[in-house]
Amino acid sequence: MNDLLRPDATQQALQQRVPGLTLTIEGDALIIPADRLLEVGRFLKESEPYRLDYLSNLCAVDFVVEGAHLETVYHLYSMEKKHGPVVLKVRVPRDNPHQPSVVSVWRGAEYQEREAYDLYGIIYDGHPDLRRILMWDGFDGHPMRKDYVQEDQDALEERHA
Amino acid sequence: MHSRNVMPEQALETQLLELNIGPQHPSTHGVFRMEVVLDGENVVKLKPVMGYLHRNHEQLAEDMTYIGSMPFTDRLDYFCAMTNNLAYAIAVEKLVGLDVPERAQYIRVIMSELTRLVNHTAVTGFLLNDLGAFFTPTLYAFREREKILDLFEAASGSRMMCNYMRFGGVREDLPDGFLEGACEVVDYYPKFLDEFEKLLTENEILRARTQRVGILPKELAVSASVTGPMLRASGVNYDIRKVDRYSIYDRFDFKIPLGSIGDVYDRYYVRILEMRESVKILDKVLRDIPSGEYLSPRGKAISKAPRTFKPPKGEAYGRIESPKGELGFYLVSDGSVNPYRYHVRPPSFINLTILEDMCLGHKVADAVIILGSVDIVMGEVDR
Amino acid sequence: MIPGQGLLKGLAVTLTNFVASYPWGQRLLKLIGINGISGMFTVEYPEQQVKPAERFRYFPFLVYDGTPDNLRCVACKICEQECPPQCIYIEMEKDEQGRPVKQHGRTLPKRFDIDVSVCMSCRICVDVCPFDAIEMDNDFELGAYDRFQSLVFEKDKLLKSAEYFAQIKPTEAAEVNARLAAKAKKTATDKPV
Amino acid sequence: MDQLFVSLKQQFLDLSSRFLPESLLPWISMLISIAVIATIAPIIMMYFTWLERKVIARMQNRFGPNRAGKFGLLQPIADGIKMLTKEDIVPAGADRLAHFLAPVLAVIPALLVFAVLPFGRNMTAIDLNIGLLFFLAMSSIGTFAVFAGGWASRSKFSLLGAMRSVAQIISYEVPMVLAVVVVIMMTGTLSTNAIVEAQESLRWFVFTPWGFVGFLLFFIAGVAEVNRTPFDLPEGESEIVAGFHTEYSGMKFALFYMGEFLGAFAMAGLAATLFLGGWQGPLLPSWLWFLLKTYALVFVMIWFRGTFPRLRIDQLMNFAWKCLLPLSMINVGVAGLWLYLPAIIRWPLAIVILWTSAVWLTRLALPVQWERRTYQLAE
Repeated sequence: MNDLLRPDATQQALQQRVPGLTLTIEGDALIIPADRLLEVGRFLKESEPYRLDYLSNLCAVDFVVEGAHLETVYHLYSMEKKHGPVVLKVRVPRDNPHQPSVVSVWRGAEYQEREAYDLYGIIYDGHPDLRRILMWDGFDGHPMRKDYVQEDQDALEERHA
Repeated sequence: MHSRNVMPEQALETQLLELNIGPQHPSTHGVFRMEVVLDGENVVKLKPVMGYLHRNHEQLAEDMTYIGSMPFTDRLDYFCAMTNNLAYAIAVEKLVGLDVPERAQYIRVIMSELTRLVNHTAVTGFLLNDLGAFFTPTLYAFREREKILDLFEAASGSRMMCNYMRFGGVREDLPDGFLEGACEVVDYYPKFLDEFEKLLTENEILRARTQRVGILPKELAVSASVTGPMLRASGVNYDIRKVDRYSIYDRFDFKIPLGSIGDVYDRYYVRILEMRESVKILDKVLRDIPSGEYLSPRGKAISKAPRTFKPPKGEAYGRIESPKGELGFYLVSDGSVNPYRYHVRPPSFINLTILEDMCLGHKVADAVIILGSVDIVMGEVDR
Repeated sequence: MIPGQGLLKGLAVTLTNFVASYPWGQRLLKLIGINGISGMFTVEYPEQQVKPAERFRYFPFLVYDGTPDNLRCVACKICEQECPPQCIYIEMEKDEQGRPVKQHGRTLPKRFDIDVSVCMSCRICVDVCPFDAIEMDNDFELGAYDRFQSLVFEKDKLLKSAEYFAQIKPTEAAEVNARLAAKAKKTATDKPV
Repeated sequence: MDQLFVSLKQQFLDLSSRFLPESLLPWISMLISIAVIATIAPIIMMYFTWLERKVIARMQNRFGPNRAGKFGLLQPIADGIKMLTKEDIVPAGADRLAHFLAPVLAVIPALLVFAVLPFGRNMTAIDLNIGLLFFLAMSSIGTFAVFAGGWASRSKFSLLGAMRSVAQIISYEVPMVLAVVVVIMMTGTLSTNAIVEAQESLRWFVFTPWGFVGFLLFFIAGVAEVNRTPFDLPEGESEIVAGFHTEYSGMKFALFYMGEFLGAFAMAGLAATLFLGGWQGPLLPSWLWFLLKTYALVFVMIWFRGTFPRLRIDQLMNFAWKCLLPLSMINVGVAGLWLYLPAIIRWPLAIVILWTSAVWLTRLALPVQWERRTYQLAE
């Protein structure tokens, strides 16, 4: 990872260039306030030293212990500069998981956001077509959330029960 | 976004035809469905529907030890079990900071390049099936694939569900005679490719069907996170083997073939050229492979007792260039024996994002071959 | 440029493969200097059989030494715990008081079932077994008409001798035997203390 | 040997004339012909399928059917039994009558065209003086069956297949008929038998420039007419499942199949008759020559299927209207010139005209194929 993309360097650059933004660093990731995500995304995609034009991975994580929240993780790379990653995280509360969609910045988020919505129930505002993608339409609940109760079907155990 | 004029001028009032291509259809490569709206034979709308093979792989992994998920990664993209194993192993190694012995690195490169050959020949064969060729290219491809699968069987004990990589190396050392067998296969491979190309590349019907069909512009490809041969067919020079230089790919001299237009023909031909480059890598790696450990002592301990393996709290994203594109594993560890979060970044799933953009304005028959050229495997798309 | 040149080339490829599929065709092609066309590739399965690779793995079995009651398994349940698709079911042999019964100086399973329609042949049970008691078989002709009667292998069906193991997987068996011998020696030397 | 079947029939007729009045004999003769054709046709169809599976398998390094009987020779019979015993499914909402009639309609014209095929010397069932016209008329009736079947199934895939089929068959009819015109110009007759007789002692039409081009045009258009690869769009299995016969099962499906394979066989037979000298040939008996030539063309059809991908509907149309049709018209013109020019001039002239027009027309009809691509090998 080059110096430019180190979390602290990115944090400083972002705080200078995007007015009124405060970021925290956690590990290698930058925590972005949900309402500033699009600004940050556009800046990272378009500004010259970064040019992070490629959203490699978008996924959601459900944290239930210590400050329960849902988190969306973005791994950004640049195909033009061939560098990366810059890791962004957006945290939303579990009971009202709304955050902006980044489809307008990176088209590649379209299906990945649909998947995160389907499995975790995070609602990405501004997504062109936010429907379930892997589970069927009438499915109830979001199966990857930690509090989702799984059905337990172990054929062998049942036979021996 | 859609450059083509999708509605032709109409003198008569006509009705649009809604058609479900799939989930049971010969050319949807498994249980995949395309909801298509047709004007005559022209596609005016196309919505992919998936999830028929969904088994919540990611959640299964959360209830399992780290090693326990390894055989399940085989079943993601069941054509490329070896690269799936490799991507997962690399992600875990990144999470924990494990070293991989020299010989194991070489074995990993051998296996991933052989997998690339397997995948690219097979997908080219299937593409030709979608084009209406009656199985001849597919079976020629399968003939060669079979020889490589025999090698996989010799090394790992299974032809497709290899479960071969381990954290810190590979599960077993290469058996006697493997390198000789591999050399034989690799030496013959260019001859096979010549035959294959003679059958296909200049074929006028193939050219008429594939050229200027399903064009994916460079900008859209980058923005839509398209990866793999599809991206390179659109002319973007991005290959993770070169960019990340994971494993020991920086030691080999190979080129990245790039297309110019990004249509189905380019995707077909980029794959052929990629196979030729893979053969070059294999030539070298089979000659240079050193002797030594195939699995680090730590790795051996992990395989022997999976429940002693508790990665420290943290997260890691490991990615490789699988034959279909960027295959990534995102792992979050909470310090227990099970991963807290285990996410797969499936290349063929994300490559489907722009399926509609490529198909609009073309005929139904084109939609089928465009889908074929995306190279999807439902095990990976639906997980 | 001949119209249809590419088509003619393709036709030539299929025709050479057609001719090469006959023995006389192979000779003919050699005569006119075309080599390396593979010809027939099919293995006619029930009559001809490809010998599986030595490491070929299908379903697991339990190894015993000498007589079937002398099995290596001690019902420690590690494999049951580690099996990714959870297809192993083990119960330890216990007496009325619930104490483990010992035979040949070790505990033994009362039940050992493997649901082979769930098993995915990953070989993790073999990797984790500390006693080398479970190994992979390579018998794959197991077609059956019912699910639970024929495809849940119970202990009796799983028991196979160490000789059988040595016969199907000579290299691996030699390694295992060496390891066991070393272990036995170690316990033998440890015991007097 | 040559007249084996003819004399067999004659002897049978002689035998029956002892018991039956003279006036019935022509009817009996006809009945014999019908019976023979009706028996031979299914056998031809069955072994066509067998041959196709064997040949394609061999092209793909496989054995093909080899379990039922020696070389799998009983396979078609097993298939036949399978087809007969399968459940006959009619989709809900289908037009039952049309759904039932379509397969029948597919087979009958395919059988009828056999009446005018000259299988050997004196072996034409009816030597109609408009035999060729009859053949072309009958073979295009098959379109009705395809369309009726596709429409009656009430399935979208079937309907798409049916629409494609109608468009395709009507388009390819035109160049096919025009390709035949040259033969009629040279022989001045529509009788298939007379056409064969005109090609005596190796003066097969295919050995002339116009005949060669006519043969290619006729064969290509014929392949399209009988829906075979690379023109098998009406049933293009990778796109529209099975096209017009998606919703057919059991015997009805088998009848469609039969109609198609008989059509293909008849088309090969007619191409052999018109351009390859029919039953003419040295040494071997005439019917064997006919079968040899026909099966050679059948082999080519199978070979195509083993090699080629399929065209797209618009390319198919382009190819018919922009390439085959003008070329066949030019060919008619060339044939006209041929009749009036001395031999020294007409050979080079015909070759030059036909060659240049063929090259240019294919270039116009399929413009993309000439595009050259460069691939960068980047670091």
